[in-house]
Amino acid sequence: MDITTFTSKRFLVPGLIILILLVLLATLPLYAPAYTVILMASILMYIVLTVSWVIFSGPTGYISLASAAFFGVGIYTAAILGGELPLLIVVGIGGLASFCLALLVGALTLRLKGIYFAIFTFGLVMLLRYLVLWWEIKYTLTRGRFVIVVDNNTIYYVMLGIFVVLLITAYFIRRSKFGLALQSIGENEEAAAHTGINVTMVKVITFAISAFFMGTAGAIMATRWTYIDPYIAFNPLFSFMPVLMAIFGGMGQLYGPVIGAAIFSYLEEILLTEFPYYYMLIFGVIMVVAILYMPNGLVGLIQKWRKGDLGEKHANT
Amino acid sequence: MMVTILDVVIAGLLLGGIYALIAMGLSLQYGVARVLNISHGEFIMVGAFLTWMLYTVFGINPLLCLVIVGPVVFIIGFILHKTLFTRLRISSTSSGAFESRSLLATFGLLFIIQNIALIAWGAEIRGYAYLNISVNLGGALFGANRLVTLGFAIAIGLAFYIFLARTRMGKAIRAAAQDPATAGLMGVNINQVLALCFGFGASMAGIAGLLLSMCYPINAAMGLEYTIIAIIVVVLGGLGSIPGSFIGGFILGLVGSIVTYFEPGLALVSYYVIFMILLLVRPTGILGK
Amino acid sequence: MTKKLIFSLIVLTLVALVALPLCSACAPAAPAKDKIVVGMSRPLSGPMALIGDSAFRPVYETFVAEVNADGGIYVAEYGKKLPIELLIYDDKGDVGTMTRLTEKLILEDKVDFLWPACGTAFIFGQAPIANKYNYILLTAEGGATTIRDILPGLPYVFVSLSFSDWYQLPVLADLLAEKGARTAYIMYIADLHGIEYSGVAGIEFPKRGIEIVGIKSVPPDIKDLSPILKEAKASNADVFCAFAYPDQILPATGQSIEIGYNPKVWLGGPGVNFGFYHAAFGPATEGIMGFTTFSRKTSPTANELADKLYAGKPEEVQDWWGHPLYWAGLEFWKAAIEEAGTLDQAVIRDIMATSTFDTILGPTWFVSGLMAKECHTGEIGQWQSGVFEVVGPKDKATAEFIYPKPAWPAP
Amino acid sequence: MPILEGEGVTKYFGGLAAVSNVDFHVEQGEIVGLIGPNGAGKTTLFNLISAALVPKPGAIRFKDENITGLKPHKICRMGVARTFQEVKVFPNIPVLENVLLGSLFGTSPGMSSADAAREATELLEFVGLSAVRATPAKDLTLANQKRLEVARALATKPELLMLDELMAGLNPTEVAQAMELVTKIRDKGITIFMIEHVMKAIMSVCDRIMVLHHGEKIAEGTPEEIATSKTVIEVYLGE
Repeated sequence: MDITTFTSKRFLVPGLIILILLVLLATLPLYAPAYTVILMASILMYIVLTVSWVIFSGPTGYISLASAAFFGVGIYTAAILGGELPLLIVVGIGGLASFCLALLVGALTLRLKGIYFAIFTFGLVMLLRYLVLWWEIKYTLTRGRFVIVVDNNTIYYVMLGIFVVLLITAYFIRRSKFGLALQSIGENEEAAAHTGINVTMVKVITFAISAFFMGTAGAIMATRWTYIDPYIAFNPLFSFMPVLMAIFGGMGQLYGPVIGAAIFSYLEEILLTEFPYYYMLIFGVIMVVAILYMPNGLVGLIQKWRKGDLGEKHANT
Repeated sequence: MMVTILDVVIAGLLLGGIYALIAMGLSLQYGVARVLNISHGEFIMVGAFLTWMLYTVFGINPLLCLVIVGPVVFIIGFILHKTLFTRLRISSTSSGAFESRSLLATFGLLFIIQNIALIAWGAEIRGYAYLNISVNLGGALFGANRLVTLGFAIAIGLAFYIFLARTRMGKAIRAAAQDPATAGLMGVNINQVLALCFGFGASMAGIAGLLLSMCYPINAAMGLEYTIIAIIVVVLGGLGSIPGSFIGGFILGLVGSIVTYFEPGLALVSYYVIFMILLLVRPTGILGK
Repeated sequence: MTKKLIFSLIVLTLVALVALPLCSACAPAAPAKDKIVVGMSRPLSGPMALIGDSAFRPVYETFVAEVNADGGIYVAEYGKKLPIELLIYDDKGDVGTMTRLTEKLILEDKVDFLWPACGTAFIFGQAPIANKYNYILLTAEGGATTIRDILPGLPYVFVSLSFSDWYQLPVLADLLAEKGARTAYIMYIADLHGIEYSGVAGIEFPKRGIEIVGIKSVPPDIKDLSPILKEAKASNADVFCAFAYPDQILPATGQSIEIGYNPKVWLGGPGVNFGFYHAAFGPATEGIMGFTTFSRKTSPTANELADKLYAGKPEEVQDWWGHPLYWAGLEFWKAAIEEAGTLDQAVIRDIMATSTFDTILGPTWFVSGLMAKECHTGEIGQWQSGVFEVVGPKDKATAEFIYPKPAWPAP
Repeated sequence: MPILEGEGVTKYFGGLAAVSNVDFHVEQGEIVGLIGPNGAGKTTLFNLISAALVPKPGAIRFKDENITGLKPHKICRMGVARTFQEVKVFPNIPVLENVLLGSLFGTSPGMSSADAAREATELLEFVGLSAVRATPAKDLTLANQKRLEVARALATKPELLMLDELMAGLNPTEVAQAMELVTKIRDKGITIFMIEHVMKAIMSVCDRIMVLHHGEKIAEGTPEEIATSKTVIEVYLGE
């Protein structure tokens, strides 16, 4: 096989498939029932959270549990500014606010290693939750806010837009020297620093980029929830879910977290509606079994199956 | 004024004792078995519900329940480690991989145990009155149940500390905590030791639940809240250190009690502020290496 | 080649994701009506489960069983009785999930009616959605002054629960003033419920000459309340109010006993009104006050309902404040459907907004979306010899208000 | 003119001085060896120079510029590269990309990726790793991982290369190859500062040798001088 056909095949076929998928997704509100659009927006939200999480935590190995904090900052931005500014600007500000918070937190905490970093970032979520609660009670004399209601299709398209921009960003980070630097930091931070990589800057910037997308997702999702308060906005669930989904999908490839989040959130929807009384039980059992038998997530499973497939072919020739 | 200070300090110490109790089991499980057990609070919940059931249905004195709750929860933990975590440990390529996989597995356990409890005991909030009589400590009044809790926390901590320091099994556990591979080479049955440790951790959680149920209402979903407190205390005090759990617990309890006295709205904020500052200043906890 | 495989797998997954709900939506249209499907998104798991469960099993399940045992609700349009079928989803106590599942019930399952989610914040989230699709929403566990302000914009939303100035605290203030209480200390949870109750008390108490000598908010999740109780004790106020939820009311009670804090009035809510409160503290509950709707002595129908809901069940399931109101709301809803003779939401809504029906409470009607306060058969309750008696308002009382509260029993 | 200079460099760990008041200098184009018994503070000194640690007190100058307290990546970009006593390659990254990282982020971070790739390929050839360019670094033998580290360090285009026990754990053939590599690097005009335990190697390639003992510099001189120095012999025999 010569190189040109190889490259053209390599890029053309997946490119075409991605294009078809995008067109399918972009036209979803035209052919799908209204609820499918709502469900897809929610699934996309989980995908966005998971892929954003993987941008930073995947290559560096720093397990961040701050997702809910960035998501929540986006939610509060929408609640405060929702009525005052155009939707897209609100979404952008939500992202920027999270971005700034991540710069600050990142600069402070990225020297923490392993479990300490994870717990610190989780502490951030809880700190914000109680701080905002205290602030609201003490100074605004209320708790919680109504958020402007936005048409479901608009929410879907904004979420889809965030998803596409995020995937492109994630793809280019992965392919760029920046991505290589990130990976080297995850493999050996000291050596990376001595190879001329400004590890602090690379980490903090990536952390902030990842937070940006979480913030935008929060800002748009808040408009679907119509009413929010600190407990709703800073819900630790949104810190844990991206981690679970990413590991379920496998982080070796970009598509891992995407299908991980998609399948995970769809599974959750089915369990919540079909087996409401046993949702947690079944979900828990699936999680334990998946961890036991799929150590590298869905990606690992696919690669294993692929290897087996290839091995067979070699044996035949 | 003196009584107020005494009040606040004793309240903080009593609260700290409960926190230490909650944290010890987790500290052991993470410090030795390297399982950051997110379902830790679920074991506390199980212990609390068992006690509630034994007391309200069979009329067994909650403190006597210790001899039932402790072993029962120990067995659950031991079996879980033997079946689930040992398998995970063996099939993981690195200790880092094991840590993240076992963390996820405990997440699954949280879901499973909580749902079973919901089915078995219902979602209602439960409570019973036991030993809530007041005791006068130098002018400050406190519930006897809280003092009993603190006493038990210290007794259990001491007993376990001595067990670790003095017995053969304790030494094996400490060796396993330091370096499982070498300990394995030295003839320690590492799987057995880790499973025992996990079981002890679970059992401590169960006993913590027993004591908590005497002071606070319980419900099937209460676990995660206690897990979070336990994690904070463990990180404050240093992973895997029993005295650390007490120091962490007392710090948190005192800070909570003092801040609650001035501005209750900031009590929880203060927990996280003190925790995050400490983590930045001493990333390995107060007694950590 | 391998890449292609992976991508086709992704495609399959995504297509499946898109197509699966599509298929379920394409299911053949339901045949002629033979049942009324009611959809609910409830916190069956998670931290909210305890609140959701306390109303769900006793009230909704009993109501559905009773109606169906009778053949169902008679709808003239179909010329027959239609049984109720419940379609329940678990929102795991997450507002985001609840809003999504509510739209699923409406859009995909096309349920005939929506019954409410659980909790004030959840009702706030759900009400605009239900109203958007013109679905009647008769809320139950939750509702507060905040929702009253937005009700004019939500014609499909009805609120059955009584609350602070509707009409509990004015009644409470009257009772206290009459007995000569002069001072009050208020502890409230840092959420809408607490803010609202402490705010209303701040208006109603001084109006009747009761001075508020101390007020503290506590965040949820704080269970060691002894510092606040000690401060309350030091303030020597006649009245102690704890406007919080059961998970704080229970420890607040226990800790009051521990530190020997025995004010002339100890009032807490919601929490005191539940059977599990009495189950937990037994004789120590004597004289403790809370919010209520009725007791067995209110009327024969009240007694009948109590039998229906609680006979043969553990004491824990009782809720003397909420249950009668939720039940009355359901009866009202059923009566409105039968009156309308159709399942058309708009028609039923108009009937609900303008008609009076007999319920467990007696004649019941709604005033601009709120159940009229005249329908309430009680506002303030007090535990007396193991019964949560109605002590206010006086014309609806089932027992004399005991003031001051007796001492805590000796251990 | 010395390319690297240290003045009164000191580092305490707790109450213990790991490096104590050490003055040193490395001249342009030299190969300087650093020897001493285990725990003498050699690696600590390297860490102080490459900024993994900050000396207190003391000053270190590179090309007459004070570099004390700078971040490691800054020092690397100024032209000081190093390898590690315990190999620190990026285990799951292919060999070529390991080197590429050095080219991309070293002294000339603006380099286009095509140029960087070409340079990395050349360096792999230079150290003799062309055949395994696509293998993840963790699958290489120890000797090859060490060469990879050298290639990665060279990719940052340093003027000073610090080698921390390059030959430890290698067999005699590999040691000979490594010695040859060191000379080849010097021939490119790169100054070398190396810690080494393999005496044969250090004696034959170094122009000058420094001896550390208990964190203090106890001797300095040509290989011949060191080999005959009484103090040095005492230290080594006394061990």
